[in-house]
Amino acid sequence: MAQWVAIGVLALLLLAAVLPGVLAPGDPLAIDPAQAFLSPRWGHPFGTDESGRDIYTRVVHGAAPSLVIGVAATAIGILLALVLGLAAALGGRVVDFGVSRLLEVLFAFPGLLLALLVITVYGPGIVTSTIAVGLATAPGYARIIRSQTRSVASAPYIEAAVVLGRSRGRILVQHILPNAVVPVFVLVTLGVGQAIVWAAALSYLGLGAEPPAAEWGAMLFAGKNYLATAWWMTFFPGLAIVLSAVAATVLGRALQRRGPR
Amino acid sequence: AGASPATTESTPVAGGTLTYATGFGEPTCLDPHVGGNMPQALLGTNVLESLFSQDADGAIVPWLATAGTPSADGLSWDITLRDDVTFTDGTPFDAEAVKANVEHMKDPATASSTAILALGKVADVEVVDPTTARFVLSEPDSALLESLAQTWLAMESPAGLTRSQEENCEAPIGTGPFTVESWTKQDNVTLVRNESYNSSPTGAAHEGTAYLDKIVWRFIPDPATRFAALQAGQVDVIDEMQPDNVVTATSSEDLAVLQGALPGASIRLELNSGYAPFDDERVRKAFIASADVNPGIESLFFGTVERSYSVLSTSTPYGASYEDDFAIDVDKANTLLDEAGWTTRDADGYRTKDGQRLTVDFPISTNQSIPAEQSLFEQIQATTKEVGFDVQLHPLDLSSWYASLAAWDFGVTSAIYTKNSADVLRILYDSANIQPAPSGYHPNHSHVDIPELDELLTKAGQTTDADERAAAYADAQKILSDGAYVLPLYDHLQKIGYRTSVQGLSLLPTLQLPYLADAWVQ
Amino acid sequence: MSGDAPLQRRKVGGDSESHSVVTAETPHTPSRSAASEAPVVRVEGLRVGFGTGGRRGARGAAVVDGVSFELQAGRAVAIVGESGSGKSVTARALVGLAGPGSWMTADALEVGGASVLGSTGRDGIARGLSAAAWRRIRGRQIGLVVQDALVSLDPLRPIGREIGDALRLHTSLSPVQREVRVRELLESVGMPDPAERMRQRSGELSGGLRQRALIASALAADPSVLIADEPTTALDSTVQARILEQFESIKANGTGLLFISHDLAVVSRIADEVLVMRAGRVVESGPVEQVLGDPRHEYTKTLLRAVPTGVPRGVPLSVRWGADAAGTEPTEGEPFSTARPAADHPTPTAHLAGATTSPAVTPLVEATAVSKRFGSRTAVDAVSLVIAPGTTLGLVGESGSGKTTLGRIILGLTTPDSGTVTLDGAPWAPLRERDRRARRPVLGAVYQDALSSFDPRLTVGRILEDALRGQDSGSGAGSGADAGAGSVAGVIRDGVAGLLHEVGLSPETASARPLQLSGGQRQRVSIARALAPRPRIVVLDEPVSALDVSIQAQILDLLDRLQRERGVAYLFISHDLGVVQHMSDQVAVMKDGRIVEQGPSADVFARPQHPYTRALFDAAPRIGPL
Amino acid sequence: MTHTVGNDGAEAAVRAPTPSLPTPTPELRRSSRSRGWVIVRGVLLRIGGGLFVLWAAATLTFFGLRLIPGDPAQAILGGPGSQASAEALAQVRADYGLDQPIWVQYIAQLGRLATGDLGTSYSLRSPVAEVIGAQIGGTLLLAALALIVAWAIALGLAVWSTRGGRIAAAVGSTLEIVAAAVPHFWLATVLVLVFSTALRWFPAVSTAGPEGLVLPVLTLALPLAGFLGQVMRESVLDALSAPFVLSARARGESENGVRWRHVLRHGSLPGIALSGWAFGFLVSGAVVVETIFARPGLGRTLLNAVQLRDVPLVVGVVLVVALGYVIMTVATDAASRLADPRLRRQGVAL
Ligand SMILES: Nc1ncnc2c1ncn2[C@@H]1O[C@H](COP(=O)(O)OP(=O)(O)OP(=O)(O)O)[C@@H](O)[C@H]1O
Ligand SMILES: Nc1ncnc2c1ncn2[C@@H]1O[C@H](COP(=O)(O)OP(=O)(O)OP(=O)(O)O)[C@@H](O)[C@H]1O
Ligand SMILES: [Mg+2]
Ligand SMILES: [Mg+2]
Repeated sequence: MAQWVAIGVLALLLLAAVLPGVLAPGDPLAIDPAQAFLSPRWGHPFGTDESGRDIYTRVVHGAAPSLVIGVAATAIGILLALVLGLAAALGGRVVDFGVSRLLEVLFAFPGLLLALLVITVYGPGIVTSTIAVGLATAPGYARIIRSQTRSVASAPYIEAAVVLGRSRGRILVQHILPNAVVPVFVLVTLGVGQAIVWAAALSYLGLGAEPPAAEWGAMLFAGKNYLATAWWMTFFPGLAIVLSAVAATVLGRALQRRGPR
Repeated sequence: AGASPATTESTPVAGGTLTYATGFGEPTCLDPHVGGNMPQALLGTNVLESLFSQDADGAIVPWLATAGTPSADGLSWDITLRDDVTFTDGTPFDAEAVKANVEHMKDPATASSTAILALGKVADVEVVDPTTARFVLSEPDSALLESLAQTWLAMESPAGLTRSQEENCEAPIGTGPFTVESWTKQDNVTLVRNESYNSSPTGAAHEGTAYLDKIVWRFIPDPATRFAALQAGQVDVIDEMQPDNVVTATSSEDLAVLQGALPGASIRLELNSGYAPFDDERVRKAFIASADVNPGIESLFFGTVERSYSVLSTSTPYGASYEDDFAIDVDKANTLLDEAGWTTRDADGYRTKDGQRLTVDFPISTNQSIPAEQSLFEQIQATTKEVGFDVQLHPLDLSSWYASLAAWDFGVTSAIYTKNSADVLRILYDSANIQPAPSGYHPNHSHVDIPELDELLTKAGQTTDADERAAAYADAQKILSDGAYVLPLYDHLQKIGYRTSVQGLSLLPTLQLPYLADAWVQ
Repeated sequence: MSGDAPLQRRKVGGDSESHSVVTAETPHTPSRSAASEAPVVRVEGLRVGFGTGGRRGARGAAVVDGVSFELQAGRAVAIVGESGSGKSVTARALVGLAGPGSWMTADALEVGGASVLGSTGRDGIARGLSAAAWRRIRGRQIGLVVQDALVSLDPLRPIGREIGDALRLHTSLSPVQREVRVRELLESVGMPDPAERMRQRSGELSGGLRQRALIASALAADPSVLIADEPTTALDSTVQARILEQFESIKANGTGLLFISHDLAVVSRIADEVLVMRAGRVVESGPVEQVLGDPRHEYTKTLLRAVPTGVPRGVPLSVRWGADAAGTEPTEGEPFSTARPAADHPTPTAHLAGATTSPAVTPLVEATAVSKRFGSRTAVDAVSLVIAPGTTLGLVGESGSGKTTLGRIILGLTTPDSGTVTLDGAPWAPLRERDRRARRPVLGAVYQDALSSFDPRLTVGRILEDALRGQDSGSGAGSGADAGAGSVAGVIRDGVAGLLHEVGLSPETASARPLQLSGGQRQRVSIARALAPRPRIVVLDEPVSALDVSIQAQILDLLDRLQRERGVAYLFISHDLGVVQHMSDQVAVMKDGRIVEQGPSADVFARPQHPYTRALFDAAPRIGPL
Repeated sequence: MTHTVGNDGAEAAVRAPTPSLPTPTPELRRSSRSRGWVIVRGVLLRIGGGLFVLWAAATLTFFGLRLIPGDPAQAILGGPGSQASAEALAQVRADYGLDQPIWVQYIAQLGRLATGDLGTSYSLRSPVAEVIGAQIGGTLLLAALALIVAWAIALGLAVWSTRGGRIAAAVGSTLEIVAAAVPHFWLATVLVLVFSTALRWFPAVSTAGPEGLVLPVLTLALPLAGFLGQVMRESVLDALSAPFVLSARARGESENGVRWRHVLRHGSLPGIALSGWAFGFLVSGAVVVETIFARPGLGRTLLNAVQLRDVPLVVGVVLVVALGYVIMTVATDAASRLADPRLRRQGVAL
């Protein structure tokens, strides 16, 4: 049940990201100062913001950047983690030691601090915050991949393959990688939701997308100043973030439960 | 009138604690000689006192000094001092003290930036007698007394100044109504009443010691939180109010708002005329003719500010408005751009020339521009897009913002400059200030380089003849307006919200800073 | 608890005739006032099922279907039957713990003379007692030693506390008194160093000690009935023997014992009466001598025949289920061994080499003084052995004696610290894996845990294809019976079908994943995979210990047949003496990493020389009076 | 294996023991000498590893901050807006050794750090150690309270929702997932709006009294509780279906007894293991929470210091945080071993 709702939400999200015009034909950047700060009503279901832009339209159009950030950050994180995790798990003791120490160090940097440093070095913006989030999440994934790969590499069926006379390379390609990496796709699903939240946090600190981009975190950032008078400016983008993160998590968990044990 | 004291119906009562929450940030040093920024001035105003003050019209009035008289050639000023004032550490206030303060400000080790600039023409201070200090100038300075009225040039105990800078930063010693009791970093500074206070500025509601026992000066950077704290009664006074909160507060029984326009430059956009594309006057004019800000100012500020057409704040004398130069005219803008050679448009509707897009980089200091202002910039971005400008907004932290200004890496920006005289024009638009200070900062962001303007500003700064000065400033502002270097937006307002339980709150006119010696809590 | 209950021969199983199958709904039994002594447990027409019949809340089919028996004080009733026949559910139902979502009906269910059925709902389902009432029965009147002894103690709590819990719940002893009592209890179940052990957690104890602790906790509140669910299954034979002694003394103390096992030999030693269960029903019941000595029901006979102990080499253990066996279906619906010769009167079949291997034949595998240490512990200590082509070497020994390690050395998975292994006369270990690879097809392996030896992503078909593909194209095509497809892929596909056929699996199995197969089916796939490269020797590490007797019998027969048909040699590792005796030409007995005795199977079993071997054989239970 | 994954914290859940078959080891008592050596070696490895982490963190931060555009000398002179004179800048550069090659500065910095001298903050002009000393208390209090509250909520939710049937389970898991997905900043603003502005129950900014802690602690604790709850619930479920629970029930243990004596411990194991990761999560959260609630603390100090390019302060805070992380992982590891004897016998690497 829950996962179908989640799939529904994600499908809607995807539609909004790919064809925002279908759900919201308006221009997310069109200002109309005379229509500023309208509470939700007919014609503006989510209300309008300080420049009279329609929040519903902006939330719909915000799906694309948020999703792209989420997916790209997760992809960066996972790719980096794959390299590190696989190297550590399969590269022998020295490599494992080195990579494990590196991960240890990265872990000692709280995620936000790592992201902050990256952003201060390379300047704020969507690209940097995406990379920052990707970097910040990589160590976590890397550890999971490492332990996953190690447990796969020591699984009895690997020995069975050795007994059948398979070469190292063939075992790696045929058994270890697929079994170690496939569960990573579950991680991706779970990670996207978190990455969206992280990126929003950076935007919220004013370090993410540049205005007036219709990006959820940036909308929250703008809206927080009008919290007392225009709650809808923060509520709806916030809801979109929470909903997509929840949907991704629910789906990820469902996949995880279904996946091979 | 900037200094409208809050309603004073009931009789003042002594005692009590007032909690003030500032959004300006936490000073790194409480001694305003060091560096010299708004947070220091804000807090310093209640601890330290200046030689002069100003009245609501900007006229100089006595404070620790009783009078200031220039020599005929304008190259020296005799400042006479009160003889009955002592610093809170018991050191008497006299001409020696004034000399020590000026030396402290000018000492490179102090690393002053604001005070040292204001004292740029002061060569030396001579002690004529204990109550007379003579300021010897290198060239005439008509704004000397205004400069001395600023909190950044406030008087501190010479004994205190001989302490290490660290100690002096912790708790500067002045003559003011309160003294610094303690400073918990990132949380609050606690001020307690100076029981022997006797030097209220002219225009104060009462003489003698302050009513409040204690002030807790808190730092709450987030405006929404700050206002929530005010609403919840956790704090009594807040500054840097958001426009929508001003509206909420005004309509609330428990809350009230005190406003005043900060002196100096108005909030304005400065067009970087030194580099493309704004090195072309036609492009600047097209930008100004298409940047429609009035509807935004109305809606974003909820009627709390008025559109300004002057580079100078309304609380600063000699401001001149040239409203016609800023009329919106899209056709004119298009024509101008066509003339300037920006004839083609790309797929996104932006104008191009030689394959280059008409891009205008707009670094925004998130520390200096309040959110409503940033929204207004977004609206400028949207309206100028119609004629083909691609304005790119870059919200930056203070360091990055300064860095991009220093590199001239911007088309337009908005900077605050608070100074209590029209001399601010010289600082902002004299060609000398295109050259950066050693730190890389150049106040002349518009890159205005007009010898005629430099001359006018120098003249205005030196003459003691008021009419001559007014004329010079008017001409100077006309030049700026004609050349479309600046787009004035509105006055930089000091917006103080307070609970109605607080009485007697006022703004000291010099820099429109809250003055708490007259305040009491019910 | 009265320990003086007269031993009373009573037929268990209610009204059901011993030769017939209990019908689904036992007719209402007239009260049997004849019973002179009230039984401590009386069960009549017990049916238990789980609410998983598809839709939510729907009632699923009964997994225990009309079970009836009585248990007297000081007596032991055993329930035997294959895995999944409902033994554990029956036991748990007696304490109201059949499982979440279960339902229960019964004509009578009495503990200590009082009904525990509670009120019965309109649907006929017993509501059971209130939670509080159950708690007075559990532990106090019925002690339950649940299955999976190894994980039935909380690993985070000292066993002393776990045992003390029963005292805390059912007695008013002070904590200090409880501690004293716990020590006594541990002592009484033969726990060494009870004072020290009671402070240890289950992870620090061996399986046998854990089992004892569990028994102590079940006995703590001095219940009149002790239910022991497979209490010896996970233990090796010497430990098992000690635990069984324990139960005997418990019984002698007057406690009624309900003993559950699938091991008939164990049962014959401990039980007075036996219930044979199959698919939730009691198919036969009665005194142990009668049921095991003179079984009436086909199923019981099959079970007995499946026990390998004492069955000579080459005699098939399993028979195909005859359609005549009333109310039964073929096991797992497998087309079992259609190719088999008449199975009802099996005769020993000659083996290729048999026990008469002449030393002239070059040994297939020869290990010379191999040793392997792990840290400070020597797992294999200067072991030498020889396996001749086409013969089976059985390797027995208690847990931890190094059997698996030795097997892995021979497989080339573990490098010996010293000593050498030759394969086919050529050096094999130690050697670099790269140099070994080409000769890998000579060796196959079948593991105890078949499931984890398969890549979980692959289907059976893929697994076998992969195993076939290892060799030169074409030559791996199974028995080659119906070869003829042109392409390599076709050959391999045929090869897969051939392999499946050979191990008695239907061709459809190829599309299944190992996870979807039963334990027996998995083991067959595992064997098929081992055979695919046409090995000349297969190392079998406990290949049947995870299976129940009937399936075990089928697998053993299969292995036997393949050996005859293909002439492969086996290194057969097991801790089950009966299995080893049945399978081996030669036997080696391991203890603490050394081979203490080695020789032809018949000799060793008939005249064990080494005292350890003798102890091992003595400890092994055999079916009683047979 | 069923790996509980879901976020960067889930890795710890992987390490968390599942209540499954521990293989019985026949030999249980090792010689005490080798055991002693193992412990000493473990401690040495840990200390070495910890030092390495600190060194690497300092190095990364040092060079990282040097990549940032902006002149440290300016930062020292009161920020980039200061119109400091050329002499003042030169003076400062010489004073702070900023005119030296970068690796000389690096060595010097390391040397100072090695002697425990964290240097002087550029922006606050007081010793970094002092600044951190003044700020750390608030953050630690906040983090510790948040951790405790998160634990209580997570465990309570896990135990409650595995008891009350399907609906409770669905509600429980939904709450956990939503809590874990709610960003701190949004939660904080919503909490302030509801509990401070509207209901006026709790103050919006920190106060001296305990009431000022309620909202910040909740803001930090709720998302954490969501994460912890997800893992804890899995292990509660695992424990509930474990044979030892059946065994306990068969002993006559009540439902409450089963939960208190058995399930709760198993449920809390992954929580303990995750607490090291939670530390990082809380520090990240503290940056946001301290800013919003105007609480003094390390998080806010750090944010300001990064923005002001205050290298010594940033390095100092990073080191303290890294040290906290190292201590936290050692502590949670020890706590895990204490709570779960199964871990004691397996040598778990640092
Ligand atoms: N909690 C449960 N929910 C659903 N079905 C169950 C449950 N417990 C047992 N069953 C089913 O009931 C049947 C009988 O199981 P039971 O555990 O009594 O078998 P058993 O005879 O003890 O087997 P084994 O020898 O393997 O222990 C099996 O088909 C099993 O799948
Ligand atoms: N990889 C390993 N690392 C450390 N010790 C090991 C390893 N493999 C086996 N051992 C130890 O070597 C000894 C022999 O183990 P082995 O598995 O060969 O025994 P076994 O006879 O097969 O026992 P079982 O009947 O329980 O399977 C045991 O004490 C075991 O703990
Ligand atoms: Mg069972
Ligand atoms: Mg073994």
